[in-house]
Amino acid sequence: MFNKDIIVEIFKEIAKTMDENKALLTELDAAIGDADHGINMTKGFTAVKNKLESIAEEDCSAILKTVAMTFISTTGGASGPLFGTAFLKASSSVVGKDALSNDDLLLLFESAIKGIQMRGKAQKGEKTMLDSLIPAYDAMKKSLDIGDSLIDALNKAEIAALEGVEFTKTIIATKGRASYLSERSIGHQDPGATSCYLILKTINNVLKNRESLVE
Amino acid sequence: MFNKDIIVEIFKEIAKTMDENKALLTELDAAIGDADHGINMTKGFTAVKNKLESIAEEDCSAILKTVAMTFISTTGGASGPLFGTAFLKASSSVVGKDALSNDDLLLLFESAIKGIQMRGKAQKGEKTMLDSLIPAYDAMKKSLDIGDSLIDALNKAEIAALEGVEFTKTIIATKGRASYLSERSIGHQDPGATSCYLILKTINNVLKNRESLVE
Amino acid sequence: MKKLINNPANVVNEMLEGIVSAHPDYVKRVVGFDVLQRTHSSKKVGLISGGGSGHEPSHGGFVGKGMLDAAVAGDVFTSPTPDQVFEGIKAADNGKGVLLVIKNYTGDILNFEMAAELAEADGIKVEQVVVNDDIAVEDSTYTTGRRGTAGTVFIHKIAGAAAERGQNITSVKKVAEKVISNVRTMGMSLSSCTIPAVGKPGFVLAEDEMEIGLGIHGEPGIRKEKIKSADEITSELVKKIINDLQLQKNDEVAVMINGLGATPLMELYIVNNKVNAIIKEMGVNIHKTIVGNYMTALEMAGCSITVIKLDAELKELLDDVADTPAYKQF
Amino acid sequence: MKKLINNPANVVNEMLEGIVSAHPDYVKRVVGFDVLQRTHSSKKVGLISGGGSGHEPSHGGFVGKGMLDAAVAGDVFTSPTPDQVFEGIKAADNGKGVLLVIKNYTGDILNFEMAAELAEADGIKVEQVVVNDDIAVEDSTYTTGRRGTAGTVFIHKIAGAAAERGQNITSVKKVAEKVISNVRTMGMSLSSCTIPAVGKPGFVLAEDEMEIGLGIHGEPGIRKEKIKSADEITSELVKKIINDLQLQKNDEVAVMINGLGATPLMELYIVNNKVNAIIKEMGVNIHKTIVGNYMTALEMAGCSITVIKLDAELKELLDDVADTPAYKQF
Ligand SMILES: Nc1ncnc2c1ncn2[C@@H]1O[C@H](COP(=O)(O)OP(=O)(O)O)[C@@H](O)[C@H]1O
Ligand SMILES: Nc1ncnc2c1ncn2[C@@H]1O[C@H](COP(=O)(O)OP(=O)(O)O)[C@@H](O)[C@H]1O
Ligand SMILES: [Mg+2]
Ligand SMILES: [Mg+2]
Ligand SMILES: [Mg+2]
Ligand SMILES: [Mg+2]
Repeated sequence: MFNKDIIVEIFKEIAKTMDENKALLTELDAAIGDADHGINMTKGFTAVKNKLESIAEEDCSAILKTVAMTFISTTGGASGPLFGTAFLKASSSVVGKDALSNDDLLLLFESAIKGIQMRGKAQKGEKTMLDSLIPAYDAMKKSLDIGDSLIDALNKAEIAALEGVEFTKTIIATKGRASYLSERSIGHQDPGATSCYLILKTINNVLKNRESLVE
Repeated sequence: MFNKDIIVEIFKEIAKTMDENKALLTELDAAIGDADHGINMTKGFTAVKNKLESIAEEDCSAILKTVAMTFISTTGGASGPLFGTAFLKASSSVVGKDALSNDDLLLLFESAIKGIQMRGKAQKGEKTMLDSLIPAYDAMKKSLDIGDSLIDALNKAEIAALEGVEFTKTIIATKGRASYLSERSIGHQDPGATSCYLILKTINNVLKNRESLVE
Repeated sequence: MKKLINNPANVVNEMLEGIVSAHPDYVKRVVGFDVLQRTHSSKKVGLISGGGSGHEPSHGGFVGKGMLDAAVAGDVFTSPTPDQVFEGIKAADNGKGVLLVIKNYTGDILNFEMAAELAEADGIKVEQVVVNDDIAVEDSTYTTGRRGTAGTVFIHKIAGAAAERGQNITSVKKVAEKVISNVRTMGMSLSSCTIPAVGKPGFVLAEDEMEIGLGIHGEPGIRKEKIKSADEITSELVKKIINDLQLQKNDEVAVMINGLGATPLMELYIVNNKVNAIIKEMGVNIHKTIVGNYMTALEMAGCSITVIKLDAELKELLDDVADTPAYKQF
Repeated sequence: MKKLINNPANVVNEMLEGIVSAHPDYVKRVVGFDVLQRTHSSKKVGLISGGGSGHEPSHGGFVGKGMLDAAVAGDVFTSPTPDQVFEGIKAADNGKGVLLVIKNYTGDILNFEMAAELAEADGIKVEQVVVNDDIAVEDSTYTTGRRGTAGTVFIHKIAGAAAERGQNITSVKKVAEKVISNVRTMGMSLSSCTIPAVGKPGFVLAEDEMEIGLGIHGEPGIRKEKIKSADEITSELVKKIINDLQLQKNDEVAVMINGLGATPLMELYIVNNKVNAIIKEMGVNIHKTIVGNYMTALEMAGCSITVIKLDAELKELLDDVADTPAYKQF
């Protein structure tokens, strides 16, 4: 059901989403960082998109690995290595597969988060991308555990991610550039958490679209 | 009639006038120069004023010499040496005198102008202080020649100086900082010509005041 | 946004070309990469630094004798990618190992770390130090910690001298770490700056406001307040540094008054006048003072003050000859 | 007006104190005057320069080995008074005569001239040269003529080297005159600047405007126009210089890309990238390029480009060692 075509399509759509949200992400970063998060994400995912044609024939793992390497070698900043490592670990978790089961997807998501944590040494609650990703993963897992469909599970993940983004407004940053602001970081939402929410939302939209085509 | 007391009073009043017109002169200089003419004139004449107490007992020439040296050593810029030299030459023209006749005053004025021309190598029509001074001198001389009172002569000089200031708006600067602007200097009135007009006007006011006190 | 640029997307490339054509005796470009490398390399431990662009003359300006062997330039305010840094490491390597001077930013650390992994896999001996001289932010093991700012220039100078003297990588690293533990910086700004690709300033200050404790990326500081006199501002910054360094009478220091990009040298010297007075009054000896634009944030107006506590070793190395485009010492 | 200052009336004094305390090995202050003098003088022709303040590092930053012996600082943008310059001349005199390097402004000329008269009356041999490198203004015998701007730094460097070599005052003056007749500058700005005592900018530019051909005193230029790309602006400035200098294939030049105070080094290097391309394409050899803030106008944003045509003598002198706070050459 979740095959490599979808992965390719998802990354194309993510590139579009980032481009549309470039100004928003940059503005969020201007408030508590260095005003480049929108630029970084657009740069990385545009490079990924441009690479996709040449790799669409590979398996899921190979596709994700290329995505990772492309992202790492074009983005820079904190998000380059963090998202890059996430994709790299995701890639390693699905070696040799042309399609992914729900369990595969959960493992992939978990591996991605672990990759980010290995690189960035951050926990939930430090006002980073993890604050939308971890709740999203938890919600997805719980939803699949109780037998929900993938679409429903991803819907719940998206909602949890958005709540996570909202939550970042209430806390002090202790990791990343925003940590230099101490108390002044309160009241602002984290750009990286926001882009992770946008990614989840995009994945969801792609799936919903496919679903409706099938029906 | 024109004794050294008046000279001392005149310089006190000039200091006041410059202070009141500091912003105006600076603004005029900002348009075609380097925005410091008001500062320069205030600096110079304030120093002169502060020096006056200690020299009020000297003769006219000595007073003017101290004025000159004080002005030269505090003002800087183009106006420092130009006004300074004017006062120096004026001083040399009235050596040993405690009071000045109308002829003395004419000679003093002429010497001052010649001093400026010697230093600055400028002619009338180059958009400098000479454009208010020379017409003023000419008007004063002509007026005294036809038998006008000093007050009347100075009144005519003041009017001529103001016309000279107006005239500077119509011409291109070929001397001083404004000359770097070429055509762009047209339409702006010359700061130095303006301060010379203000000086004449102040002299006039001092005399008129005395007159009215006498009457 | 008013800038003397062509296309925001090309600023780093054109700048690097401009540096190389201005200083061909000092630096050359690693073909195809945003890396400047010493024109004349020598058999010594390599020193490499880098980070986002926009901090010029950092870091390319410090490539040369007695300082860096290579500098890697990321996009404006964005740390360079691992492959760029890897290329820099290769350029700096003369077989004696390479020391990476990293400023403490998540992005810099992660990208340089990944590059170090690539280099090690390639058989290059790599060591790293992380500069965290900015005391605006409280330090804590649970946070990202303090930023690396202008103090980095002292690492380049002093560790660079150690490498130039032929010390091995272990002792060059030790020297660098000694500098790091003895250098502190604190900054302030009067205006923000604009990343070319963004087109508008990172923050806005009113005509009577300043930011205290800001970094070098157009990010806000720790506090916004009403502007004060140079002496008052300087006193606050210096006193914080003195406390943090626990400076004592008879200590010996070097000082850097660093302009953030748009600050007239006149103002930096006015600041130095006060810094000098405060430090000398304590009975602390100022061995050397450096005043100018060394670690900038594009066209930001403001300055940072850096103080390094010197011992005999650091002092001697600081005094060693250096010859780079942006820092020369006889 | 946002400035890191205390009292507008004290900026020059505090700056001079800040310079002296930063660079005691290079400069000391003539007590009671706004004059900086070489800390270690030597028996050679003295070179003195100066003018209004606000152009830092000009001129005090160039006092030192191989350049100036003394520099006189007037108020901001106001040439110093004759008694100050006279004191500078005395400080620069080592019995071999003193060469005055004067920029072509009425104020500078008149005040330096009067000082020269005082010095001559005092038995000091004094010679003068007048720098007029700025080609923005058309030259004419009936006008004040062209201004002296960034090209002045080349006079300091090259005539300074001649003096340091022990040449007598006649030949040092001849060298200075040769430099003057071979150096040309043209500038532009993106913003104005504010004299501390005035408190508001000399002119105002809209967000999309620039001034072409302006000087270094916050004065307007010869033309206000819509801002263009760095390459377009650079081409216009350089081509004007090339024409005026009548540069030919196989000529040899040195180039200075000078920041006016608030221009990021990144932009200066982007400008240099284009300058370099244009000049090299002509088959002209660039012997040396200097990029940085050398002759500024407080916090003005913009730059000037200076080109000097070199012959064997000028080239050799340009390459001589110089060691001053603001300009060092090995
Ligand atoms: N240690 C970390 N772990 C996880 N995410 C982090 C960490 N540090 C920063 N981030 C994320 O990175 C985002 C900033 O990314 P970006 O602006 O692209 O990089 P930079 O901070 O280098 O400019 C933050 O909003 C935050 O979500
Ligand atoms: N050569 C000259 N002869 C006479 N007056 C001159 C000459 N050059 C300049 N001036 C006068 O000096 C005025 C400018 O004075 P000021 O602003 O104090 O000096 P600066 O130009 O040095 O800043 C001009 O407005 C002009 O009237
Ligand atoms: Mg960022
Ligand atoms: Mg003026
Ligand atoms: Mg960044
Ligand atoms: Mg002036």
